[in-house]
Amino acid sequence: MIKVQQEDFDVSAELAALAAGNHGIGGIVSFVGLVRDLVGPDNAEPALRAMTLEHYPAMTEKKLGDIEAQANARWPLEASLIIHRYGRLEPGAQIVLVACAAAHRQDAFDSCNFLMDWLKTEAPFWKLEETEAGEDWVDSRASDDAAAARWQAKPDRAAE
Amino acid sequence: MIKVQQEDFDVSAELAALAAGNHGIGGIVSFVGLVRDLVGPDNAEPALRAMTLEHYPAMTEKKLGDIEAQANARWPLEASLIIHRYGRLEPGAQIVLVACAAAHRQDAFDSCNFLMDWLKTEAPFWKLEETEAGEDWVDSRASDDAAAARWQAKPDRAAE
Amino acid sequence: MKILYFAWLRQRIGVAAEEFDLPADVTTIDDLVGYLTAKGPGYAKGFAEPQVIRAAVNYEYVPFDHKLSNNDEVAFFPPVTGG
Amino acid sequence: MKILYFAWLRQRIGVAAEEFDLPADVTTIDDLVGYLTAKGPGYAKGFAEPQVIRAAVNYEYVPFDHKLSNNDEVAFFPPVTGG
Repeated sequence: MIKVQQEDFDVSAELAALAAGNHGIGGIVSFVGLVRDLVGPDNAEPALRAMTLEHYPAMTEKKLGDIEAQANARWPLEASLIIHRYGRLEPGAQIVLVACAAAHRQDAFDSCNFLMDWLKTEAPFWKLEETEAGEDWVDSRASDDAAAARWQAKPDRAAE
Repeated sequence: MIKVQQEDFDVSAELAALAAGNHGIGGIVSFVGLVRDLVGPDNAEPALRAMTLEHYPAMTEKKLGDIEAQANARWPLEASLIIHRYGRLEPGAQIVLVACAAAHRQDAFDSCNFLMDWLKTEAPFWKLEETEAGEDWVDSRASDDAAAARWQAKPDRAAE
Repeated sequence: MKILYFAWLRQRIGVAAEEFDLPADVTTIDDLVGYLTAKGPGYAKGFAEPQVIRAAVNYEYVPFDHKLSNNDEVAFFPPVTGG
Repeated sequence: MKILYFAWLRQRIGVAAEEFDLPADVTTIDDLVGYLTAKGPGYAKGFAEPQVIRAAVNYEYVPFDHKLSNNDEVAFFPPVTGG
């Protein structure tokens, strides 16, 4: 399931809905992405005031649906969920939730990891950071491209 | 943080407490283990009625603390949490929550995966299954030993 | 055709979307980038480094030699930074 | 010394814990398993396949040649199945 929304989400409620009535699920791996202040907890004056996520709605829905379908084709998942927020978010706010439910835990770990890597490189979102110095668009990271590329090169782990 | 308890847990509340006030966290990976009925969602009469988790309290606290410390020594984590329940649990019930919070997502994924693998092979818990056919102790799985062993053989992924 | 711009490309060009008929000599994304670059200084600044711009046609990523049709929805944007 | 049993080992032996002074000829876990096996049919059944049993002394896994002292808390149990 795909949800692109401005509102915050409740992880417990989302996981409960994902697993509801399906007792074939042995484990759910989830990733919650948070707005980092980029300075660390010890700094009294965080550099980041907020970040605004812009996206391309029609394409976002399509691409998130595509990568979710790919994960479901590649791993035997019982259920999956991607929630991605847009709009203005302050440090500590939840940005994204990806959850994968499977009979066996490694399938849930690998598919959730895969979804995050692809989401980072394929989903049309852009982050505008507000700091004391002004506003700036976040640059993409080469490490994210490398993380996504490893799913093309590497064969799947043997099934348990 | 380690919690060994009979009561259920609320994932949202636990993750919120884990991340509270720490804006250096970029992502939290969590694993929630559920009681599977072992038959699958399409079967009208699940084989499993319940499972009872027995443990060795003093050793459980020590071993969970040890593996949490190992994960924190191996990956740069901002926070980590292991909750493991004991007692009688019915299909669909939550058994375990492992959550790892880090600045970068791959550290959170790898450390959570590591903690689950080690927990499966090192934490002194035993599952007694109740089915229509009676009671039976769950056997350990060779795949769990193999999953834990890979963390000894494999070098860590390069830092992002 | 409909054209959308996002993030700093939208800011530099100064519009989020525009619609016009595909000019006769514009058959690929490459051609379209050349055509737009000539439209004004905001466009020229936005497309100054075309190698960093990604293009999508009808919600799919496409290479710059992709052939266009007049019914297409084309989007230009910097590398994505979601998640 | 204190000895604890868990899961099906506890069920077969019929007690969860017992305390006694370490006999003079019992110096390792191996010796202790032999001593216990001779205590009765429940023990003999529980330790029938000692290679599947894991031992812990003072909350740490130990090999069967581990040396015992009279103050130890020893635990015997089947392979763990938590998580």
